[in-house]
Amino acid sequence: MISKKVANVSEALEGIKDNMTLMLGGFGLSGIPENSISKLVELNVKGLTCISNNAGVDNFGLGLLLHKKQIDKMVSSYVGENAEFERQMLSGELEVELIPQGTLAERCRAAQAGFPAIYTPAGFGTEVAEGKETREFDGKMYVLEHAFKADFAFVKAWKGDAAGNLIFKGTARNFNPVMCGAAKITVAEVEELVPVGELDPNQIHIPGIFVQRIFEGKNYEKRIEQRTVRPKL
Amino acid sequence: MISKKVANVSEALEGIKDNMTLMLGGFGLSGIPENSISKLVELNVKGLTCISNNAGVDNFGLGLLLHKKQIDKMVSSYVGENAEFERQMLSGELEVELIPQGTLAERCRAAQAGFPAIYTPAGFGTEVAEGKETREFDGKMYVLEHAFKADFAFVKAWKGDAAGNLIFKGTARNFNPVMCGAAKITVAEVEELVPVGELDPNQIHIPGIFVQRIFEGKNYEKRIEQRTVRPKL
Amino acid sequence: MLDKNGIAKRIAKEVKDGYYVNLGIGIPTLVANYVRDDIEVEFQSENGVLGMGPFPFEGEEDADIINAGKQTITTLPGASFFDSALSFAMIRGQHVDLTILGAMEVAENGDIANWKIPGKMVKGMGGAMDLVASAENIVVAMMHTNRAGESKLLKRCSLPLTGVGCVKKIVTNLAVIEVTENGFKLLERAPGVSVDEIIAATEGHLLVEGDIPEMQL
Amino acid sequence: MLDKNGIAKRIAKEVKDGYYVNLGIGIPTLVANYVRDDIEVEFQSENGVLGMGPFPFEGEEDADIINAGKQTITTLPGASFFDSALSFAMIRGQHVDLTILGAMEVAENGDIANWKIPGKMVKGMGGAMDLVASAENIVVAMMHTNRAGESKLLKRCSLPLTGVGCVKKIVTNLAVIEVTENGFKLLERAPGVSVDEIIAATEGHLLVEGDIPEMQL
Repeated sequence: MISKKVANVSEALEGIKDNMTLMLGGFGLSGIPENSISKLVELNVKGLTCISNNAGVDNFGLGLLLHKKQIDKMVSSYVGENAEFERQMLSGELEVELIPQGTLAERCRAAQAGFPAIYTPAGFGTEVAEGKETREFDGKMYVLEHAFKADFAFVKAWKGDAAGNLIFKGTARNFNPVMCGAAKITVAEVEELVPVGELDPNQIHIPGIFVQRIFEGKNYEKRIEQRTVRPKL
Repeated sequence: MISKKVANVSEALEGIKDNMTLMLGGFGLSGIPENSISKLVELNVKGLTCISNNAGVDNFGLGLLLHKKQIDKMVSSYVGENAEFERQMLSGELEVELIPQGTLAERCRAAQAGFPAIYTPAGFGTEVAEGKETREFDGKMYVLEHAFKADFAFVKAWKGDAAGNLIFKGTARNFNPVMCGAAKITVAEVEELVPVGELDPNQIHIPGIFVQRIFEGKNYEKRIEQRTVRPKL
Repeated sequence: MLDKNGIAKRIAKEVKDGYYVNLGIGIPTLVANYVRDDIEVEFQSENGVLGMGPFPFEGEEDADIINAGKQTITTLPGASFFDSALSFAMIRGQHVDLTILGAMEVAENGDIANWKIPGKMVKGMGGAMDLVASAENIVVAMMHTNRAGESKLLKRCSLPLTGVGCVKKIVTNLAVIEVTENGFKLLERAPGVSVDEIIAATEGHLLVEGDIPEMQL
Repeated sequence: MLDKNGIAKRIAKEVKDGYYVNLGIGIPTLVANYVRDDIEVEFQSENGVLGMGPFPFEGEEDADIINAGKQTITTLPGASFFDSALSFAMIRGQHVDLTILGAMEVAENGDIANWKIPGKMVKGMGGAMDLVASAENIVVAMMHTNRAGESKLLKRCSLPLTGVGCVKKIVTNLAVIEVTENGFKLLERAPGVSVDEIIAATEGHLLVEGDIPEMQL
């Protein structure tokens, strides 16, 4: 068994530098790599390009990096719910590339799986397709979208082991699996690091080969953006 | 919950006709849809095109269909271990399209996921790429391969429920998941059909949306091609 | 004239037995409340869940189980979780039968705009561009006019598009409208709304053929 | 001169600590038996398993747990199973560090042929075309000559290719050879084999620079 275990978040982020391109898992605030984000804030790396479906909220998630102006460019599909983000974008301080959510997922997967580019129907005929190759297959139009190139991918899983195997929970899974192995170095933080051999080989969502560093995270807040409930009967 | 449960293999194969294109899961004899294959033999449909990584052995798996000359064309990656196959192929009775194993998997996935085609490096510079579009990305050459179009996909899973959710076991998983939803109708046979709600939603390999018909199979032989063992100490 | 719940109620009639349905944020989310009890339907949310149930009971909400609107949800027996790639495989691969989403503008050729107001509001398209580019059956749920009273059913969209020629049906507070080769076609009037009111509120060309029935809710 | 196990033993020295390794059918399979005990290595098989262990004990074989050669196997702690798409994502995405496979022919430009003899034998390429098109580190394990005594290290392959310009190193019963820009380069001699014997058995151009050491096994 090849061990990917590192002692802590500091070791996990070794080699992070200004102007790097990062992938960050999560949908809204669900399944985001909280420990890695906190460390990025602390390290105060600047000029980052962040590929992430959302940009956090004003005081949590990627919003913390935006607040400190560590991000030069965001590649996302949805960036509502974030006033500081909107201000930086409309003022031109922050470059923003908005792309369809399914395209975001597949550009990650292409990087993970060694595909240079994919053809997707999403965005054809819209400004998303401007300047991009389009092509007809069987009477339907598609846009050519390229694999991402990133330096680090930060993902968050529910359980993991030293071999780097990961299991995600519920909808906190989202973009995390497709980002594993999609960057030069994939850092996985997990809620629980279990002994090797405890995870059922049949039920592993991401095999350790896609992960370079793994550690057990601390103090997860797991904030809820829209708490919707029914009254108890 | 939308039920996909059918009474038996006869109901599962309703609508099968001569000259159809079928996808069949399995690697070697591991994870093959044994019940569906037996029924195809019984129905004696002819002129089939079969997309399957292998072609079975002489007296089991797809070998049974070959023996009765029900197959006109095979699309596979590896067809050794089958004398009757070799005879039909070399005599020209059987048309054979051999493609790389990863290409086979991705052409299935493309059909499942709504991609018209993919660019893969596999086969560039070989006869597999003859007559196909090739293209350079970042200094490396790729071959354009198209999504499969199939009428039926026959897959075999370990456990499933009436909602069509599937869980596979060990390396019997192989091509089965990528064939689900890759044909007009996906038929899943399972070793055990469990009550809806018993499978952990977090551990389902293929959600029921990709499956049209499901039934519990009978009398699985699960033959081993190469029994390799160590003597017990 | 309908309120938002009325629109959702009418759209619920588009949901048939055996459908997998993707509901967008806003009015579409309300549709789930009005689907008939005697049919089987499963709701997909593009963040990675199939088989969504109602909101959780107070105190039982789980940060790891949300829908695409980031609302806490529950799942029903037979549900499954999956990653974003498989989720959009369901959408792009046309395994989802019906997509219901909101819009800022719809044009008489079926174009839709719902993700951006240049220089003013840019939330992003989320999964909407994948949904409208792939789905065979798209119903738009929206108010007939915007807050300024201007029609949202136009000859051509003025805002950046989300998708081209994709909308099949529109349900508003005033009417049910089909998008045909010849433009908008009025199918039903909301209770108490006249054909003339609908024509007046519709900038795009509106085909009115024969007697237009009132919606049955 | 080496036997098949000797070739496997020499190739095992190419396997470094922390490597994920894909072993082809035949001689490559034997490599696992000779990897040093003090390094950590994981074996991937393209039919969908990472972390393969030894063959099962008699009576414990499982039809659902096999390798790409269809042999019954076991798994080690930390192993995982996955589908064919994810398996080839590992291969195509260059997550596998070392690929060891057999060949019928290798050319001095790194071309390899190992899947077809026209009109005679057509087993298919299996995963080999994906492996050789993607892997950065490919070692070929084979006998230096075929059964007819003809060289398998050629100026140009005569059989249909599996991949172009991809082989980096060849270990045969006679020698270890590197594929360079200038053709084959002799690195090591098998025990008891002379440089002249290797030259005689090699049809392609063979660079011989300085003293050629004997393999250390």
